[in-house]
Amino acid sequence: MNGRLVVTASPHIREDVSVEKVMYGVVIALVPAIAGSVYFYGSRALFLTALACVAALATEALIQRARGVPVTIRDGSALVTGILLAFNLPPGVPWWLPVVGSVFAIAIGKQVFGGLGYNPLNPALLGRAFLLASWPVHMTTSWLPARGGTLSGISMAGVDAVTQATPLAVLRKVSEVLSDPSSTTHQIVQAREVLSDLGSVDSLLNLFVGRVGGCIGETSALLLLIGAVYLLYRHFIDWRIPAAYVGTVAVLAWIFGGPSGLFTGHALFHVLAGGLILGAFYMATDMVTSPVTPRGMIIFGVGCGVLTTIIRTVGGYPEGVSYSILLMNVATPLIDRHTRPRIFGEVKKGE
Amino acid sequence: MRPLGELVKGIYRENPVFRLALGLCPALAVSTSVENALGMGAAATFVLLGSNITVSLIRNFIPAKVRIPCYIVVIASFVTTVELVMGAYLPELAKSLGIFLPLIVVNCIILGRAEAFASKNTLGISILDAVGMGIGFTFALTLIAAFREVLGDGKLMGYMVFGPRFQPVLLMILAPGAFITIGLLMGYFNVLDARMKKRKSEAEEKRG
Amino acid sequence: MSNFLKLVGALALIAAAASFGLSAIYSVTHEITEEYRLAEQGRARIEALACDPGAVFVRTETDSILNGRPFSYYRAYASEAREELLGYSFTAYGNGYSSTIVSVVGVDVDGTICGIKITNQQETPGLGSKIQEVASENTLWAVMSGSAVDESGKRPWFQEQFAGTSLEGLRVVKSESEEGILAVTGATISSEAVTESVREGLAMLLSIVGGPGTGSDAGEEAAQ
Amino acid sequence: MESVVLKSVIALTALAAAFGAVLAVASRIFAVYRDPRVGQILECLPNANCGGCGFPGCQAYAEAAVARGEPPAACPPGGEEVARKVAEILGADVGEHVRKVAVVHCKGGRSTSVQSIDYEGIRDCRAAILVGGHPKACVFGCLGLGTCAAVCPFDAIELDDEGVVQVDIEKCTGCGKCVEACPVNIIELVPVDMKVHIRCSSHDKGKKAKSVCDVACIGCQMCVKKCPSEAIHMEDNLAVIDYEKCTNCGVCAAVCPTNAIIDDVQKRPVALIGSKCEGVGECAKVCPVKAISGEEGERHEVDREKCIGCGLCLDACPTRAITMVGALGLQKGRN
Amino acid sequence: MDLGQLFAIIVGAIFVSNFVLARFLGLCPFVGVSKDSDSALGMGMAVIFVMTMASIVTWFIYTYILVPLDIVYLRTIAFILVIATLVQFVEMVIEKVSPTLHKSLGIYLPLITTNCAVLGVAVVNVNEFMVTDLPVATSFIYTVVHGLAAGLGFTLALVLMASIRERLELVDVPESMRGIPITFIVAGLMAMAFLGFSGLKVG
Amino acid sequence: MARPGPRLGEGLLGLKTFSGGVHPPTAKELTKNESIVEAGPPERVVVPLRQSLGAPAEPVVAVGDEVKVGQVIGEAQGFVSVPVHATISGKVTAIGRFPHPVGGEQEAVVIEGDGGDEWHESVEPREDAAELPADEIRNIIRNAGIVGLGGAAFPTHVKLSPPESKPIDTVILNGAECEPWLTADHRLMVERPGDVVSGLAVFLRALGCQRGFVGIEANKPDAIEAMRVALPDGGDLQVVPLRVKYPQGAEKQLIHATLRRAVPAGGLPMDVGVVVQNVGTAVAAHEAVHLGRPLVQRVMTLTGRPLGRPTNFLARIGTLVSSLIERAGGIKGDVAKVVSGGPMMGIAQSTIDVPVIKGMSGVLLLAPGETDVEPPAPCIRCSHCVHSCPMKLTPTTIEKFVLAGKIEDAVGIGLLDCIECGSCAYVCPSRRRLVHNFKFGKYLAAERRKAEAAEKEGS
Ligand SMILES: Cc1cc2nc3c(=O)[nH]c(=O)nc-3n(C[C@H](O)[C@H](O)[C@H](O)COP(=O)(O)O)c2cc1C
Ligand SMILES: Cc1cc2nc3c(=O)[nH]c(=O)nc-3n(C[C@H](O)[C@H](O)[C@H](O)COP(=O)(O)O)c2cc1C
Ligand SMILES: Cc1cc2nc3c(=O)[nH]c(=O)nc-3n(C[C@H](O)[C@H](O)[C@H](O)COP(=O)(O)O)c2cc1C
Ligand SMILES: Cc1cc2nc3c(=O)[nH]c(=O)nc-3n(C[C@H](O)[C@H](O)[C@H](O)CO)c2cc1C
Ligand code: SF4
Ligand code: SF4
Ligand code: SF4
Ligand code: SF4
Ligand code: FES
Repeated sequence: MNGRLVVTASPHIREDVSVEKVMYGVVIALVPAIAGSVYFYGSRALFLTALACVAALATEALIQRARGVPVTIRDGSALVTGILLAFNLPPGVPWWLPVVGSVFAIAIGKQVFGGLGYNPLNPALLGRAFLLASWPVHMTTSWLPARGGTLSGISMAGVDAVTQATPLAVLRKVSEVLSDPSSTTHQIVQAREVLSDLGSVDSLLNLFVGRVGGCIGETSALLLLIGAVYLLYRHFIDWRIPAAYVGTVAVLAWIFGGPSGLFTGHALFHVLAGGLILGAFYMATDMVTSPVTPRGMIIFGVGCGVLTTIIRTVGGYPEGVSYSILLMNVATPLIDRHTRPRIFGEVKKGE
Repeated sequence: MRPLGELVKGIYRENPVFRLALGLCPALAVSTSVENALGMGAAATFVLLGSNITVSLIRNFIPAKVRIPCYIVVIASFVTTVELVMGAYLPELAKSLGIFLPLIVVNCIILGRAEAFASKNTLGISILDAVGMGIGFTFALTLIAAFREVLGDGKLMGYMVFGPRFQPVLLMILAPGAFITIGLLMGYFNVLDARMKKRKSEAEEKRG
Repeated sequence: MSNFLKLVGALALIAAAASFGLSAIYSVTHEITEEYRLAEQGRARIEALACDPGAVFVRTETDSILNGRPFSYYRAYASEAREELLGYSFTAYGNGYSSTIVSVVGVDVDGTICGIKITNQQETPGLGSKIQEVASENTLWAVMSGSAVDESGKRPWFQEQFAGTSLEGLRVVKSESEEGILAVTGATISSEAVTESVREGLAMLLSIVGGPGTGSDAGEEAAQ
Repeated sequence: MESVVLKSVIALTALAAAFGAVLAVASRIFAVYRDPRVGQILECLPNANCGGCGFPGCQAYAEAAVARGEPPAACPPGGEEVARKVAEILGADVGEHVRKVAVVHCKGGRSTSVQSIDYEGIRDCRAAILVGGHPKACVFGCLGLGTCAAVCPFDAIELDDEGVVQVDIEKCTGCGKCVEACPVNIIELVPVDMKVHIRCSSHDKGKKAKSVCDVACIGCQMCVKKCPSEAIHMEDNLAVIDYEKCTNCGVCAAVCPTNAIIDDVQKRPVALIGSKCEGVGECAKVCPVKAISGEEGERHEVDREKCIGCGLCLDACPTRAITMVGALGLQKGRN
Repeated sequence: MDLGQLFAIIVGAIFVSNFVLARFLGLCPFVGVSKDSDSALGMGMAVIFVMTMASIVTWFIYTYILVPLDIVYLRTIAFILVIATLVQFVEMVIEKVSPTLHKSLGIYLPLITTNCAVLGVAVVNVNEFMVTDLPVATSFIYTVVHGLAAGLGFTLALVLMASIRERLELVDVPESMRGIPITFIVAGLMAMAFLGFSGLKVG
Repeated sequence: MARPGPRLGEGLLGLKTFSGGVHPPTAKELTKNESIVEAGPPERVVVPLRQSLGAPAEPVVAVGDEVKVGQVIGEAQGFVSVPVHATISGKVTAIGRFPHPVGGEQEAVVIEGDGGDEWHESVEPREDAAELPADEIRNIIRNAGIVGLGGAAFPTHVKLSPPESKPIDTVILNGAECEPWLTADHRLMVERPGDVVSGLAVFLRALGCQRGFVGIEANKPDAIEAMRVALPDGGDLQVVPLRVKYPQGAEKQLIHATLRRAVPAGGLPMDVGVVVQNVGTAVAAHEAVHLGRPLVQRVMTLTGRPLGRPTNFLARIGTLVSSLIERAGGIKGDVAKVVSGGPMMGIAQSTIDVPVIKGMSGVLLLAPGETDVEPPAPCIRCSHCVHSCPMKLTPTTIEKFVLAGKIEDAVGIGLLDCIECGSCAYVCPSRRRLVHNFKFGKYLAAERRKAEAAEKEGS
């Protein structure tokens, strides 16, 4: 025996995991969706995604260099942020938007706090919120129809809203018409027609497969779910948050989400439309910004679901996934603090 | 006392906004444009000056128990004066400063200075302190406003800076932009400070 | 007890002094402020109607309620004699994105709009606030280098669109190719708020004064 | 317009008077007594909250001082200055106050002492000891992970490039935090005037001690023998200085074969033998460093290079022919 | 008065135009007292109490003294006088009656005097509910509810901020950003998240 | 990542377990079929005087004394303390500081062997063993120097002396051996089931209760079988097969798995009427009571890939590990770490010249690739530690509190309840030094308590 022995505290073996493995696991899980985005929107989708990634990695490297700390862009977290940010952008945005968004996400969303693990809010979603607040025009009008489908996922022409809007925006327009007492009969008839189209099997299938307009990465529930199954299988994400999130949205959408009164909402439509699947499985689950306790995760998921439904039905935007996750991120430390599991053998006072 | 020191300390070393973290509300609320910032700065400086003078004059006649209410009345009078005068002669500015004009009363700087400084110092120094703090406050507001107006509206003092093709970063004009700007500025000043301190200690080491 | 009196006395004395001084200032500024306020309204009406500054406005209260507010309007006459009716003016309140947008609307005797003047709004600067904006081409550098072009002739383009429109034309469109009020890009809510409020006000006015072109007087007059 | 003035003045004055009255009355009804001295004391304390006084912070000390009449000299960082002020406030006497500073009894560095293992863990000496992670072969020595430096509230401790702990005695206030924290108990508080220290704690026998550290005390007892004041004795193979007796002469440091003893007197005087010298030679006998030479009966000479300024010859000379030149300055230094 | 409107006022004051995050009021204590959750909650409670009380008292002063005498221009000075007296009075009472409560709440009360959120709520009340020809009872109820809701909104932001700062205390935030700067950044990001509530149509 | 959670079929298989925990590779193949090898008396032993929790023993021999196997060389000090015996016959050559497996150097007695292996005259089999009163049993066990052989080395007689207010109704023998690599208990149960049962009977008698369980992880079917055979049919004695999960053998988890009783936080097994003893301890008790032999040797596993011939040894206390390594075929490859105990809770050694002590259940040699020396990365809050903690703590938060010096807060959320099982650190993708920080935090908490107590006394 030669050489000095190593002395550390126990345990002396570790599971074969690392931050890199987790992060690249997420990247792998996102590969089907990336491929899907290229199929549906062409190479521009890939171009924008790549730009976002490069900008995210470069920002991270530059800031870490400037701060004089080790550059850790190999750990893959900035890559995930870049991809997810791009996934949250409409496919028709100008090229500089993902770049600026990534810079903000990494610089203000992550590195001011010291980097990976320290940021309280989801950087990619902050990037998106920043872009939405700064250039709302680009962010709300740059939609493209998906290959083999239409923007709204249904083929109704004639109603001007339908031709220009994503499924959730169409639903909102329809709800407005139906709840506005001054709508003409013609408008109401038309709206009803659109509504039933939205909930049809065809439309749902389009949503599931991805033949609808929307943000780059959010259109195909199928491809996202394939990746999500992988993440769940590898234990890279916990089932609680997505389950609670999706479940809450489904129930609340059924109760409150219908334009024609309580219990008329279409749960499946609300689950599949917009960014819910992307948000629930890839963004609400960002471990850095979500609770660590089992009960906390459930509360977090339910909270996201409630807020999403509120914003979708009475809020200022057709889609509420990103804001609801951000809002729950803000509450995460509070949730963590109040949902610590009961210690084994602990006797609560008064019991 | 070094009169000049009293005057300039408010600008950087004891800047009310960046250093003492006082008077934050107007610093963020009205810093959407440089014009507003200057207006608010001037208004606050006037109140600061007026109240510092008055308080330092009457400080010996005020019983301790009602000290704060008395100072507040003094300050509020000057604020109301500004409100009335600005409403009459600069109505547009008054409108865009909104409720932050009356709120100068509770601007922590002013009561803070009256309490902590003018009530303990003589007239001359109190005046210098007021002017210094006023300048510092105005400087801070203007600096924040400059960033926000240029980036968030593409303008400075109402004139376009980048030309019509620039697409302004709206967020900067909105509430979050204000918070982030002041946060980053403070962080930057800390970096500057650290650098200065390092240089100083290095210089000392060399000498010693 | 004397201590008590001293406390109360000091505070009261200061309050008395303060209020005395302030009331003096108030007496002076009050009139100016009031005058300005009235003049501002008046100027807006004149601008909206694009009429001679000498025009005489007569306020008319009505029983109608619009957006929860009692609806009133002005008749504009060319002179004190109140013979030649130039048109009407009313104030419209629209619920914008983040504020109530107040605009003064001028209507000619045919019921077409002569112009509007937005007098109050706190929409998002750089977005919704463009409803009031005068599009300037001059940059700071141009101004500083003296190469700025004269822009005094420039007009607020969004408000200009209203001139000459009638009830049917008051609808927001998103592309220049369509007929109507072109929305400020990305601020449809603000644009619609203005247009809607103007349309509703106009509809109400017309229903009161008797539709386009009638020129007859239906409301009671109340000299201001 | 007068009416505005009148109304304003009356209304506001009445309001102010009413509120003033409310406060005045309330302040009498709800009066609570606070001892102003707590605040006063707090104001003149350094507010470092170091705990050196034995209370959980300055506020606690101030309260205790007022409530129980704690000895005003209890604040180590504050020193005499503060003690005087506090005493003034309390109207009490100041006790005698000897300033003490920390001395670390180990100077084994990276190049002088053997590292036996690779410790990978929390960079804290206490934490390392907990898992048997003493990186040095010498189990008595400093671990060199700098816990003392980390806990020092006054930034008085630094580890040099060799990993040896150095105390800045200008900054050290003798609060004792480091003494408490060091898991191998090798830090001691000594009066600031003491300048000669044994910087080793090894109780190993000479051979073993030498084999793991070049600057260890090997128990040769040279210092014990040479110390003119009999201030050094051996404790379980280790030389220990009795600071009550030590005179800072520095002889021990000069004779220690492994340099385990350090002498921090920055500038020592040199002996000069005057013309009165009769060549008795007593001086040469006592000189621990053999700096004096000369034929018997002749005037002796001092080798200035060798002289350590201990002053032993001074006392030994029967003819009082020796003087020490150069100030015996106890200057800024490190322990 | 209608309940929908009341609900809108509550939601508006807590979420949509949160006093701290959207209206920029009460920032000094927001930054100063958000270092730990417990004091944040204490401060929040004190603010809720004072804001509600201040709303009530200023409403009376405004409606029954300033308006009848036509000296509305003196409102700033009158309001601040009320608030300062109120706070000081409350502090004295609490200190005497319940020293424990004073220990947890009392230290925040003096801070509140110079908290512009309190005067702010009074001024906003005047602008929104008193000059708008609302019936007296309605105006009073709206005022009180708004004062309470504004205080709740302040407390919500404060407590959330405190819990985040507690978490940041435990990690390696860059030296230069520690303390107030990072607090502002977090406030900014929180404000961004709260933008999600903008345009909320309730009531 | 093998995050724990109820696995499919857990309920169906009827295996008892607890919630949380981890699944490290068991790595027991190397030695699980190796019969126990009697290492015999070495030439020299170094017997530390501190070998158990509580006060160390005081030496009662002097340099030069002749001693025999089983002779007392160190007297117990106080109730929570046991004597130390000579483990070979020969001459005392030194009493001084020697490296100790628990860290640093400790007082020890060195005995040079005389070649013979003669027991001390006090050692004699007892005929009436089955009828001894409880007090007598406790005395014998104490005088035999028996401490827990499961790792913590807590004096066994203390556990056998519960206060009146805490009646014991069950004894659980801990044969879980959940630590990877180790197979000492496993072999003991396979090879000497009768002695284990006899030891269990001793415990039951000492405690005056009837019910006894032997908890064994399901990956030792031969041990389960052997124990089933050895236990009398019917009655209150049973083997309980347990699910293979770490730390199944931790006292509180074992009790929860077998009896569904939760030992209160900060409490002891006796608070729920249970005493847990390692199977090795049971054998030691059997030998003490029936054969009159004090604890001078124990079964331990010497294993690891760099080792020539991984072996289960019956080794004398005080034998140097280095000499055992020689007997086990020497070292073949690079060794990064030498661990006393298992890889999850064992103590890393700074030298192999340490003696075997009573609590040493094994020595594990790890090659450079097998152990982790990478520096930690920032916690990414992945929550794996939270899910894996068998004590239901929030390790990530506790660690952060400790690192920030907020010891009070850390204690407030359960620092002191941590059993240092290492599950959390095992699963942490950021390689946080969680357990080390918990040990450190507990140390700081204890220091603080001491200081506070001192202050209270002072004022
Ligand atoms: C931060 C922010 C500020 C906004 N401000 C305004 C505004 O002042 N006026 C407005 O009409 N819409 C505003 N919007 C709303 C969006 O631009 C809104 O989606 C758009 O008006 C609807 O537009 P479209 O029908 O043109 O797509 C704002 C949005 C955001 C995110
Ligand atoms: C201070 C202390 C006192 C103990 N007292 C008793 C006791 O009275 N009865 C008992 O059955 N066990 C007692 N134990 C033993 C513990 O229950 C436990 O068996 C021992 O600490 C070893 O546990 P481990 O190997 O799980 O770490 C005590 C332990 C400690 C540390
Ligand atoms: C995490 C952990 C794992 C343990 N694993 C075992 C084990 O596998 N076998 C065992 O006998 N004791 C194990 N112990 C020790 C037991 O908790 C307990 O102390 C022991 O069984 C008591 O018996 P003893 O006093 O006879 O040693 C473990 C303790 C801990 C904290
Ligand atoms: C399951 C999972 C989800 C993630 N989701 C996001 C995300 O939504 N946004 C993001 O910026 N980073 C995400 N990351 C990457 C990383 O956690 C993130 O950059 C940190 O928030 C930065 O501290 C994710 C990582 C994992 C493992
Ligand atoms: S605490 Fe002790 S062991 Fe650690 S560095 Fe300081 S002197 Fe050395
Ligand atoms: S060196 Fe030690 S005694 Fe001196 S100030 Fe620092 S901690 Fe206190
Ligand atoms: S400490 Fe490790 S296991 Fe626990 S949450 Fe952090 S990264 Fe995950
Ligand atoms: S916190 Fe303690 S008990 Fe929980 S898993 Fe970690 S080491 Fe085990
Ligand atoms: S300025 Fe608003 S609280 Fe200080």
